[in-house]
Amino acid sequence: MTNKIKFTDREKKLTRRLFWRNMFLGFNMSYTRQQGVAWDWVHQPVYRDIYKDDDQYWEAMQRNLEFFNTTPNMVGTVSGLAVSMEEENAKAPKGTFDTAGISGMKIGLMGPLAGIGDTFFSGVWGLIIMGIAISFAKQGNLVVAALPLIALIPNILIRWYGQKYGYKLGSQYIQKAVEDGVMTMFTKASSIVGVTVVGGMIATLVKVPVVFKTKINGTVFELQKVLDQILPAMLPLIVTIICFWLLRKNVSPVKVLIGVVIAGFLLTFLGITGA
Amino acid sequence: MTNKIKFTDREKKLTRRLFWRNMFLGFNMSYTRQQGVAWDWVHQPVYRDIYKDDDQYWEAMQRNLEFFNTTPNMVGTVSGLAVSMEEENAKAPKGTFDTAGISGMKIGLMGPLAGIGDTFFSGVWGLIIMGIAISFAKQGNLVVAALPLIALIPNILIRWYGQKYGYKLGSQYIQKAVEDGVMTMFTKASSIVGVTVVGGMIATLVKVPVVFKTKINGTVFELQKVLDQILPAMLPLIVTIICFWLLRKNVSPVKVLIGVVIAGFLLTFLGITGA
Amino acid sequence: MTNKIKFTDREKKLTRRLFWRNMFLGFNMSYTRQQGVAWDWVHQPVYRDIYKDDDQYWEAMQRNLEFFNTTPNMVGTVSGLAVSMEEENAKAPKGTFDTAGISGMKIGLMGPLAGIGDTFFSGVWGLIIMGIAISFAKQGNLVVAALPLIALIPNILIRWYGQKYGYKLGSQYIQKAVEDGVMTMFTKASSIVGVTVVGGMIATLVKVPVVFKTKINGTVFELQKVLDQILPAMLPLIVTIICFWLLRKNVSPVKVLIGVVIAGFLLTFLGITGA
Amino acid sequence: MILYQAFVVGLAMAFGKWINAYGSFAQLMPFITYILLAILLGKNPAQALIIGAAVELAFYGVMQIGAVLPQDTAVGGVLGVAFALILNQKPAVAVALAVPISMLAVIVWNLLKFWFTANVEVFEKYIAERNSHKFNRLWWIQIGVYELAYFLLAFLAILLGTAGIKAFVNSIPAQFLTGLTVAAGMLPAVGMAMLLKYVWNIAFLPFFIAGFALAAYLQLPIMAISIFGIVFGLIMFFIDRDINNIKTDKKVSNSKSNDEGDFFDD
Amino acid sequence: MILYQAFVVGLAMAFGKWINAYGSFAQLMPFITYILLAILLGKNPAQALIIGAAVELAFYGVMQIGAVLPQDTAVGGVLGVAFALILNQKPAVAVALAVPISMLAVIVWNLLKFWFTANVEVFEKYIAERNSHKFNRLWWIQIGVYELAYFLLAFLAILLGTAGIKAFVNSIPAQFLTGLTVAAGMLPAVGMAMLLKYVWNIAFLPFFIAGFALAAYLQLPIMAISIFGIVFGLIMFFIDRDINNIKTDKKVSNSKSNDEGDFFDD
Amino acid sequence: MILYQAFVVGLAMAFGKWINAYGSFAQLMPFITYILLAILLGKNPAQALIIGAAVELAFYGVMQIGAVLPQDTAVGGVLGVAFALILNQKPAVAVALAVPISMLAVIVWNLLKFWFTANVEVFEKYIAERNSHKFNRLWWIQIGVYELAYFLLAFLAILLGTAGIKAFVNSIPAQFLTGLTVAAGMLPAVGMAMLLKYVWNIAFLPFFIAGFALAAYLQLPIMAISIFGIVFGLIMFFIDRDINNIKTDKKVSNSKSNDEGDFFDD
Ligand SMILES: OC[C@H]1O[C@H](O)[C@@H](O)[C@@H](O)[C@@H]1O
Ligand SMILES: OC[C@H]1O[C@H](O)[C@@H](O)[C@@H](O)[C@@H]1O
Ligand SMILES: OC[C@H]1O[C@H](O)[C@@H](O)[C@@H](O)[C@@H]1O
Repeated sequence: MTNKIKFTDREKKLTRRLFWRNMFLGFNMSYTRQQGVAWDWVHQPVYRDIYKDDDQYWEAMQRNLEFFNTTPNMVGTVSGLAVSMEEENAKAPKGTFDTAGISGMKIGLMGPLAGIGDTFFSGVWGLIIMGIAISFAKQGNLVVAALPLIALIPNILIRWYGQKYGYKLGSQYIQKAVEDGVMTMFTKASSIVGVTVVGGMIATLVKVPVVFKTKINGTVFELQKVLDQILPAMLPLIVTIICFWLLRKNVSPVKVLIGVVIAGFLLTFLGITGA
Repeated sequence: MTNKIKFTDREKKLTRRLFWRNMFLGFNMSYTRQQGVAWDWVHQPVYRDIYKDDDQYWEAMQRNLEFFNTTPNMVGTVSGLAVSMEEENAKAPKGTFDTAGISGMKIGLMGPLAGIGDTFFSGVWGLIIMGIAISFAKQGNLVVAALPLIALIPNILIRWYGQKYGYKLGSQYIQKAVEDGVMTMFTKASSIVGVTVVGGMIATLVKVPVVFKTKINGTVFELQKVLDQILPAMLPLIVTIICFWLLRKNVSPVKVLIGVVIAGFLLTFLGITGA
Repeated sequence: MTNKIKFTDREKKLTRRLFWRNMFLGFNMSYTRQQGVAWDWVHQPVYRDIYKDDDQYWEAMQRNLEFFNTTPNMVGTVSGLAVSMEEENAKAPKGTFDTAGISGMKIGLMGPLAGIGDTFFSGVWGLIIMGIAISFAKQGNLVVAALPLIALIPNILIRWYGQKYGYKLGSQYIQKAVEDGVMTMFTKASSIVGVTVVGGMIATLVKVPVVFKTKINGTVFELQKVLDQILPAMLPLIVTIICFWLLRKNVSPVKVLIGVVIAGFLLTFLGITGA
Repeated sequence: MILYQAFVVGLAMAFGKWINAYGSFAQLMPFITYILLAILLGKNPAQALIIGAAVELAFYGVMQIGAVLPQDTAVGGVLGVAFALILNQKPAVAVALAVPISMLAVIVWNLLKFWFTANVEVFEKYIAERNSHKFNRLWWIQIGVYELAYFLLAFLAILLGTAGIKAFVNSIPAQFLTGLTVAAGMLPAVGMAMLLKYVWNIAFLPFFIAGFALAAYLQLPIMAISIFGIVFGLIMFFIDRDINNIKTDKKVSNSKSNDEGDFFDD
Repeated sequence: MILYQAFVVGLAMAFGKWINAYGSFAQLMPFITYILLAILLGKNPAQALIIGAAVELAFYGVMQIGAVLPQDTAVGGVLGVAFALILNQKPAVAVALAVPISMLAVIVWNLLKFWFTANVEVFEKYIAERNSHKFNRLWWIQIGVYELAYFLLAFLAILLGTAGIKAFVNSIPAQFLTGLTVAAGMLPAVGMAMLLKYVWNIAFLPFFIAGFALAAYLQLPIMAISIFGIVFGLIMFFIDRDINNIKTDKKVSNSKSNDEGDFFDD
Repeated sequence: MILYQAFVVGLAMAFGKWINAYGSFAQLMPFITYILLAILLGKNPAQALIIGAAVELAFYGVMQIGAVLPQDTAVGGVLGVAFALILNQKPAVAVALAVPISMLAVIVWNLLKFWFTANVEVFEKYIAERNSHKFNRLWWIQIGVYELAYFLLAFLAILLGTAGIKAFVNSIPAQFLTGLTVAAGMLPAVGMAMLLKYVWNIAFLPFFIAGFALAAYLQLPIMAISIFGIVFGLIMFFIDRDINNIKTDKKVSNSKSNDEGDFFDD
């Protein structure tokens, strides 16, 4: 991919505007269109610029109110592509450009992009950043206030370059990446990072502190010590696996949550766990 | 594989009986038939039940006295399959079922199953369980008496479900697993676990404690320290590699064993090793 | 590959002589022929022995003065092969053996062998041995003087067996190894070792000791500690990555070197780093 | 006093919910909100962070994917931390309040989204009418209502709830608080399990085990585990690429040209 | 006294050898037998475990595969531990006795198996005679003889050997005991080497090295090494599956349908 | 005294440069030369090693590949260590001298190589003349000049430079020495970067990260990192072999026989 992309002044201005407006994609979601209304509001000024013809402008607004849903951070690419297609439409003699292609592209890309985006942003990046932030915050360290600057880097980069390349390089690359399986490979790699981190988090962040001890034949028997000798962080692992198993059985998260709270109280009242 | 298998009452009883009798497969092994006699004794009541015809019963007993040898823990699958085939034979009009198929299946499966079974039970599972047990026993911790309960879980499960699925689902699955290479892949994966554990054991369980020290130019020179700086557990590794190399040269294990004992004494008498 | 190779007495003598002479391959390199002159000096006695005919001998000397360049440690294989081909030439009726084949082989193999050789000897083995040697030398431990014995083992072995097998087994194996991708696989594996070690070295050998500290609201803020909490050895990593990036931009190593020295002084004068 | 407190908590809440939607800046993290909250309430920001850490830990890993939002952690977090700060309570108390609140607050979002959904046809009408002005007005009204709703929620909760919460908290027996701390410590298990469920594939099992073992046996911090996770992910990515290239090659050699393989080579 | 001791050691031995054959319950482990032994002998079970641990360590990794049984560790273990307990000796002494006994005891098993082999034709005859009763009788007689043989072996060893062993042990010089301890410490190397030989494949070399390095440098316990071993095994399993799928695909695409690939998908 | 010192440093230098070319014995390592140097100068060899370690660290990873030789580390090392030993200076001073000297000394090598290049046609002439004697004579003359050049370089540097270097070193302010030590500590970064550049391939990134993380978080020594590197290298080698076999199989099945796959099987 070349990184020499020339933009005209008009394009630069539009690009910047689109970038900022896209920040609002997460607002005003509805059950029926999800981010459809937001898409329209976001692209309003761009469509206005593209379609000198008022009929065409309103047609575009109406058309783009359709259902749309993706990870907001990933919207840049789709936005860029969609805008370049709308421009083709504007330039083409009336009736020769099939706008169904624009819808098709939006619908086709929003899924895979949400797959990668949710995995990466919620499942990996957010997890790591939050983990580090919590470890700072625990000590009351105000440095934590600086972390967002790092945290937002991939967010901003993907939004900005996604839109830029989406606009200029067209759909063939993304299409190709999907076909070549690069997209899947990337999601898989992200998931592996996520799963590894989750494994580590269980051992470090989930706490099931056992305080039970007793005397057997005069020697003190501390349950936690025996458990640690078999496998450190064994109970946090077991608790998480049980939760996971319940969720896979489609028990609602809220029920699992309540169940864990009850278990925590019960174990404490029984004198097994404590603080 | 579906886990909804319906058994009639008669089948349930037979199944349970076979399971318990199969525990005896390791007794009375001979050089010529290995577990052949035991197979016959184990399956006696089942054959009795299947073959109402006395001729057929004794023919089956005679036929099945043939050579048989597999990891006892893996016998369930073969047993289950064999019994289902004997039932076919019993139901089929005389002379239409070729009993050579039963022998073929037994001979064909006993090898791969022994490969997996020995690797997993002796090479991996036994090794791990024993390693943990020794570390408890070293401290005189009686908790060790509870470990067999965990240790026997895979033994029991594989015996029981192997027999159950063997009986009901027939040979196609196992056949398929062998053909697809899943069997090989599984053995390979098990071996990797085993090899990793052996590598670790060498560093933790084999001890070649060097006590040799001398003064060079007034500074104390401790051989063990220098060795540790180059590679911790270097001598245990070297001793094991030498043993391995000798065994691969087909030196008998007993000779290697005696050699190691002699080496231990020699090194000690020379003042190199000590306790 | 069989390891039973029979040499005649004459061959044994030649082999030994070639081995020792090849030690000089690194001397007298020129810009135009690199190791070409050295090749000739090295093979002089062998050519003398092969070509009873004086014309042929001097023709060979002239022919072999051509450009040649490979990792000296890898020369054995090419040497062995070349000598066996020269022998074919000597035996063949005049004009029937095309000596272009000898040149072709030398030119064809010197590249891949240099690739492996430089990667392995400079990039991996030298790095490891030097790393260990430095850690001994730092403590003034004279044991370091014994390390070369270990360090030279692969050097000697590859020289000796390379030459031996090159001479006897001919080019087909090496050709095959190149075609099968075994050569590439081996270089890749070596590079992985090298890259891993370089990663490790950065964290252990590159030092950017930050001494900056200040009081914020009465609590002492030590920059190094905060950096370590985020990522230990973060600054050494960043410095190395910057150097790497500059080198990839084809900035000359000398400039990078001077840049690092200046940076070290600057950071120290600013009170950020120190000793 | 209580009015002022209710007002600033309302502001912090509005800010928090804005961040929730704007630019997916949620990674700007609630901690910023907690620091803000502490400053506005005249409390120690470091203390707010410590309380906040306990709350975020209990929410750790909870995420919204697609339609399902099991807990509104922003609302739970702000109110939990606010009450704890105002009443000078321990982190465990903040957790005790944050978790149930976060579950209840989901209702508010559902109501809002219901109204937004009803408005979709109004937007459509405005487009049909070619009325940009009305379209934009409704857009901003919705955002305004969204913000106001959460502001009011927090404002009223503090104004009306503080006395009750105080009485409630003071009546909590010690053993109950211990139970609470234990329960809060166990809660991240739910978040972990949700994440696992989302990305799970049996082929990831070894990496899950590796992450666990690295943390359990080598006591590595989160950053280190993440780095090793990246190592695993990259290794598998490149192995997959190699395997994939063969597949592609195969198909290609059966049909057309071979220039696809080098998409990633450099 | 000595008679009682000989009797209970015989019982423990019979139990141990039963476990050796029954249900492949060997993983019920000799430690159970040692605890039993200590109780019957009126000794401290914890002490029996400590002695037993030394013995089992020297046997560690020794296994019977197919026909070759290099040591009868059950016999060596029970007698070694029994003598050490009766004579109140150190673990090193138990090892010193257990190792040679375990090698000698293989003879007993070979004799028994020889007799069983001779009996095969008797079993065949009974089948030809259609005589279930005799068939079963011989089966149980063989098991009885097997059990009795080991009972007597242990009984006689204790009854007749104790005095001699005592004299022998007391005459051992200190340096010899040191040598013994060192030798016992080195013995697991043989078991390890046997295991390696059984599963060896050059492609496993990296995992062997990894296991070693993890233990040598990170001082990880056995459990942790096993867990990392499982991680490696699983990773390779899934990579192999992917590679295998391509192979299968290839063959399949040349011949028949494509439904084999999803055997393992979930 | 100074003459003797200059002479022995010259000898050490000649030895060092010999080792540089002969048999690629560079892995015989400069430390041998430093020990030799210390003995000849009547200084403590252990001290020479400590100084030498600082210098080698600053050169660590620098290597010549193909035509580019950025630093002549042998010359820099011998002279740097020699001056530090003679003037009883700290390692940092040795580094301060070694680094610039190593860069300047590249000029000498370039001059020599230029002359060798000019001589190539002389060698050709001798071959045309069929004159073995002259051919060999020129060969040894070149080697003699090479050795002599470096001997003289060192000899003169010590003889003429020592006084100036001493004055210079004594005038170095403390802060400058601190800066020097810091700079020397950072220098290995350049060597590392050069190595990386040489072998880099994006697919190696995970292993680079792994090596870094293992050292940074687990404080493993070089040997351990190398061992883990070997583990990674071998694993990838065997996976590549498996993948490669499929490729080969494929091509083969399209053309000729199948006996290539077992080249590596054992
Ligand atoms: O799943 C895609 C997308 O769906 C909704 O829009 C929200 O849940 C987002 O957080 C998510 O990224
Ligand atoms: O190898 C298969 C099998 O052979 C024999 O029956 C015994 O050695 C068993 O322990 C082993 O499992
Ligand atoms: O690159 C091959 C080879 O080139 C030159 O001869 C020298 O730089 C050697 O050190 C190197 O091994």
